[in-house]
Amino acid sequence: MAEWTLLEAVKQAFAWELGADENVVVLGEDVGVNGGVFRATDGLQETFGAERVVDTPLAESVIVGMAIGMAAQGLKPIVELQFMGFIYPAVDQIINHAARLRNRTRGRITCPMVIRAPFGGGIHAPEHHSESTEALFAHMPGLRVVIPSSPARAYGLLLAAIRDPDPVVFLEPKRVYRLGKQEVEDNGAALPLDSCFVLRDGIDVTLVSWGASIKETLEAAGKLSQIGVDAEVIDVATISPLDIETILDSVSRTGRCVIVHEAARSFGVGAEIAAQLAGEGITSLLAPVKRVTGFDTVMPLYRYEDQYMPGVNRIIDAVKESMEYR
Amino acid sequence: MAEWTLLEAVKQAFAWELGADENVVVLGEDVGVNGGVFRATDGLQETFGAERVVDTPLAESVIVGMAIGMAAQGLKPIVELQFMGFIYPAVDQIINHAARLRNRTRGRITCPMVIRAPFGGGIHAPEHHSESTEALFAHMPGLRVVIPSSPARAYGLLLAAIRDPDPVVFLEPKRVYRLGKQEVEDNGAALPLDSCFVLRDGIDVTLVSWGASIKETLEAAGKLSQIGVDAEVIDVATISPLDIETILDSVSRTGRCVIVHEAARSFGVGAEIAAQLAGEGITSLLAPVKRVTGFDTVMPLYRYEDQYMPGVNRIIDAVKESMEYR
Amino acid sequence: MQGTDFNIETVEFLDPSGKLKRPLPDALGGRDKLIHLYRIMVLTRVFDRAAINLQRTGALGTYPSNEGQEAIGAGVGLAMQDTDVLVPYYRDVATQIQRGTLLEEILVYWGGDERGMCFSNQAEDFPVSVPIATQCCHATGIAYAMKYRRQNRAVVTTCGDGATSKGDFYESINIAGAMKLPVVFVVNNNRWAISVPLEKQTAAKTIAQKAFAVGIDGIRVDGNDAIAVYQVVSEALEHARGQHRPSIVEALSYRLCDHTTADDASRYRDQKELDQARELEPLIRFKAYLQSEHQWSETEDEALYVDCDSQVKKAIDAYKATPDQQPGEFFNYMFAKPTANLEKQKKEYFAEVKRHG
Amino acid sequence: MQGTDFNIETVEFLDPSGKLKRPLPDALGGRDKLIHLYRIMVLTRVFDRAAINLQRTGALGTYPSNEGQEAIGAGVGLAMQDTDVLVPYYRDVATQIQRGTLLEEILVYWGGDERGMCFSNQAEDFPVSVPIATQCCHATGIAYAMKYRRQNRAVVTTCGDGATSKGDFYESINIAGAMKLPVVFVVNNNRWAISVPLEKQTAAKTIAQKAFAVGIDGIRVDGNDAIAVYQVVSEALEHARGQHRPSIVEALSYRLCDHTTADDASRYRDQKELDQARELEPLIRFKAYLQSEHQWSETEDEALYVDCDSQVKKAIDAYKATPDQQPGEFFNYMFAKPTANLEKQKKEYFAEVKRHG
Ligand SMILES: Cc1ncc(C[n+]2csc(CCOP(=O)(O)OP(=O)(O)O)c2C)c(N)n1
Ligand SMILES: Cc1ncc(C[n+]2csc(CCOP(=O)(O)OP(=O)(O)O)c2C)c(N)n1
Ligand SMILES: [Mg+2]
Ligand SMILES: [Mg+2]
Repeated sequence: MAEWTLLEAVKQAFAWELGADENVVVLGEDVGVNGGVFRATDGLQETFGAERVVDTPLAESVIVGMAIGMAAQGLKPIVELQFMGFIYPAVDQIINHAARLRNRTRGRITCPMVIRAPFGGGIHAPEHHSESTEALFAHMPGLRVVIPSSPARAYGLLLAAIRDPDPVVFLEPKRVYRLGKQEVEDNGAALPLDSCFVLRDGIDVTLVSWGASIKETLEAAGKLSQIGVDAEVIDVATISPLDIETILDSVSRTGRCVIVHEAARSFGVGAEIAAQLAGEGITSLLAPVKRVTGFDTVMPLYRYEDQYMPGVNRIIDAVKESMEYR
Repeated sequence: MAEWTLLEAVKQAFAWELGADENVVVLGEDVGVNGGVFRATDGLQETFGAERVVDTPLAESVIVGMAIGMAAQGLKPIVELQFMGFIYPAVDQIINHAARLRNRTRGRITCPMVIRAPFGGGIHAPEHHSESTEALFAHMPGLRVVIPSSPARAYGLLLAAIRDPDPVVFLEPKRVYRLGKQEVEDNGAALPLDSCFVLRDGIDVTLVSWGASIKETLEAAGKLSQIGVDAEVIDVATISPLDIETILDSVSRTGRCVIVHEAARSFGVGAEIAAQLAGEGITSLLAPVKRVTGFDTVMPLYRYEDQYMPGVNRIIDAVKESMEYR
Repeated sequence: MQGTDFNIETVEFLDPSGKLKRPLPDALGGRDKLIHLYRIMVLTRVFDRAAINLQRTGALGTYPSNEGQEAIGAGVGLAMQDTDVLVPYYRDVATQIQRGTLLEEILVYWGGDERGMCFSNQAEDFPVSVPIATQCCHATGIAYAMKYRRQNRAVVTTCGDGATSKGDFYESINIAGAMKLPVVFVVNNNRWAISVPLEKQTAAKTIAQKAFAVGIDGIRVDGNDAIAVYQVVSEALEHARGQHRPSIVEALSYRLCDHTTADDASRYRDQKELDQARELEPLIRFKAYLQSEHQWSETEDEALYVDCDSQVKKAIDAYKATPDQQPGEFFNYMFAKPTANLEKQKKEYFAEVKRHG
Repeated sequence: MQGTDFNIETVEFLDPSGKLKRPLPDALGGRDKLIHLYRIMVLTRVFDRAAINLQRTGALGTYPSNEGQEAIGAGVGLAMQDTDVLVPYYRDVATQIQRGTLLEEILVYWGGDERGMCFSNQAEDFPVSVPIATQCCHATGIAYAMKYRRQNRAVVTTCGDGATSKGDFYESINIAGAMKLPVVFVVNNNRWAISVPLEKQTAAKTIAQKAFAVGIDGIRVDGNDAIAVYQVVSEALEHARGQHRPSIVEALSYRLCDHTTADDASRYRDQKELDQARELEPLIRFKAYLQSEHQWSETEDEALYVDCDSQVKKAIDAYKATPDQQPGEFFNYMFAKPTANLEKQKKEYFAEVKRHG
């Protein structure tokens, strides 16, 4: 078994699938010789050639649009968009075409492709390099939205995303790209794209999160256990389609739920989870559903970004409030 | 007092403000000689000249980007995007710039502009002419999202949007553009951009909706009253910032809430409202919050769009279920 | 250097009176090929009129007519090989019917039914694209796949003059040039984008010269001349297939019709301009040419129209006889395998149908 | 017509050895103007090195150096009038400091603080734009406003060679042409977009020729030659102001530095290419010219560097002395008047700060 960071796990998933399936093609800005600005594709062009690991011009719309054409021809393109803040020029192609091609043609033409982007704040990067707008894509019918939070899940989920017959938006939490290594078996095994992962069992409260925030959420759970609060922690992982059953099941046992995400609160992914709890899950709820999130502001530039990010304290406070609610 | 359709009210708001403020400029595809594909700007070029009512090339990104530059110079541009399905090429400019310019420059440069688009289904239009993706913009910090549902509100809210010192996404429910006239005083009076409108008082259940769905929601309320259910109907109108107080207040009295919108359900605007009910509003709830919405699919082409749209029956059924819940 | 310092000639074969100015391309030798070209144009014209009538009587949704632009599709369709791929826009009936798309499928689509884009005789061509210029991007990806697989094939994508103002058009021609992709961008320059005339769209004297921005070939052709379009696109396709040399073909035409059935061009367009354009339209000159050089008789011409009429009528019958979609069919094509969420919503939907019909 | 059929000359004044090939433009007559140009370049170079050092020691965030590209901004800044507006990208220090932007403001921005874009001496210039090419669009709107108000002003917007592949660049130059807007698009063609060389970016032989796609003027200038840049941009601005004639100015330079401090160009770029480019760089030749034609002495040169050093040190001091933002300041600039929602969240935030510091 290899010891990988999340970033290495991404690269190894690439390497596995490029080796296994010659229809797989990687494209994007600087993915070739340079190996990507985060080095997620480091060395891949050397191994697999410049036709399979393709440096493109600086043009996000046609990069995704080109991938759509490739996919229609049976290739399996994996697009790297350099940062999530630069995904927007491609939104038209993603929403109006990638997500719809199967339906528009009643299955005649399909669009198996992965759109990868590093996302989230906390790495002291410049303006427009810290966004978390997963909610935009989660709301779009026809897309899967997947976010790994550990090396093993990055490896397994990315392989699943590449093999999926439909378009997947794959968002990588760059704040934890190099944060700690994990043993991962490099066996090409994919993980399911329709399931949450329960990272910690607990009986008092359900903490739901994804991406880099899993780190603070687990930390909070650890600290809470020291004061006698036993938190269950769920990594949503596949944001859309949402495995709400696992969350409802957990809350049916704990009665309390705190949702943690870095994106702005209003109309975020947390809202959908809370809404389902207010719907089907309502009889389980012993306390108001709490959301510990980024604020409804632009992510501040890096010097002040910590003021924005939901930290361990905010999570613990929310859980305490929830526990105290009668 | 004049009798206007919603579409005429939009045009009259334009006419008023073009007359009152020479900084107001209208731009977009076909807004000039042709008066817009829906005729929302009919005759305005003749009255106010081709410099103030401007036909642009076919290029949504630069249309919005140009408006940003105009706004920075103190003009008040009103952009027409022909259909909401064609707003996506401009999403980058809207999210990365229009919504942020004030914050990026700490108030030195601002962006007073309106981005109008007709939205929603139900007019038997071609592909990509029926979208309701208000949730995308509602989630974006720095934007206001406004949706009128009657001629009077269209007039007053559009005037408010034009005068607002920040960017407003103004979505017009084209299905009810020409559906019925209303007396509106043409006095240049604006309506507030931070308030829901209670369209019908009731004590049994709170119906929350916006845009064209207000029609079916009011119809359902009427029918429900015949079977003894007295529904309060709230038009959210300003989706963001959301006037949640008015909704919480209503539900605190009724104990039950059904949210109606045409957009796909998951991660839609309804989720945020339900989430707040699951949070602050939880003690009021006597029944699960229901969402009567479009499905999580692409809006079908026109022949089958009625299968998709949330109709009166679905609303009534949901209310009945809610009322029966104990 | 100024934007006006060079001139691009327009390739022409047939003049407006139907006289051939240059020798007929070899590949069009023989009366049959020529009659085929003419037939496609007539069929498109007849179909178009029928579609507009269907729309007027409520049997069809908004429909974008091809009137006056039939020669482009006639030439493009004939120039393409079966193994090439077409990525069309919404004004490409004449091309599509040569690619195997059925007239009734086109009606089904504009009749508000996705099944019209599930071409039964054509596996690879794209559905028509409504979001302007987006399709140009797809064409580059298809071309990439062909080149990647060392196939001797090429892609044709089409768009209007208005579309050339969009970023997607430019990004596509640029990447095609940078990557040397086998793709031909055919622009139907019908001088109007709904109500916006070309002069407001761009200060470029020609659309063809947009090619120079990205280092590819730019060719202008008389879009009212099916022979010229055929010849120019054939050559462009050869360059694309053989040398991976992409190009823009600007076909000069005129939108003799309203933009769509939802439009009223008289609001913004001069009758005089329209009248002048009508004199240049493609069917009249082609018929004159056939008559003067290929013994085409009025009788044959009438027979052709009758034949096309009956083909269109059959298509309309087939369209009208198309069985309804299954209720809730729109749930079935979002993903290869429906998600649990969609299964649940589908059940909800059926429960409602059961309750209320 | 093929994309290679024409040639665009490059305007040059100073050759790499510092010899003047053409008479000095009148406006640059007099030693002071020339020393001003040189000073701007030296100041930018000195500032740049300091900024990189600050980054290396953790006192600054990611920073994009201007090394090798100082002549462009020197010329552009001098050519602009106060009443013109600059819409810059992130490699425009030499222009910005001539516009009134303070060195410490630039540091504050790259130090991760929005206040750095609240220029205290410059009300109208835009903040630097990170999303590539988006700023070109803003420039057209500013230009529209100037023309609308019958003002005799113009806009300069800048971007890199990579940026010219983006739809926003194209849509902007096209609308500028179609609407005859007073705007000059200055492209810093430093031959690289991070790791992507110009050859992979486009098949166009020049960036200037992209102007022909939209019917505006395209001019090429030696971007290592501050005099040439000044002259070309001055003329372009005159055409823009007086005749509403927009243009693209392609300034040929080379990115002697890494893309940013987060980049390592040795991963993808030949040392030889870099060495060659270094011989063409702008400061050396300008100094040589001043020395041979304007009695510029080594003493004066050293004094200039010392002076610039001390100016930069003062800026760094001012940067470091910048008081922290108020906690929660980021809530205050989302809207002219904070919404009820934001007021509530701000309270939440302060409650947390109170609890945990
Ligand atoms: C992105 C986008 N914006 C706007 C529209 C609305 N619209 C449909 S057709 C059209 C004009 C297209 O003109 P042109 O490209 O010249 O093609 P033509 O219809 O003349 O053949 C417009 C603006 C659209 N479909 N897509
Ligand atoms: C839309 C967008 N995509 C990607 C990036 C990431 N990025 C930052 S700079 C850069 C290269 C820009 O190259 P060029 O335009 O030549 O300017 P240069 O940095 O060379 O001056 C890229 C890809 C971005 N900032 N914006
Ligand atoms: Mg046209
Ligand atoms: Mg560059």
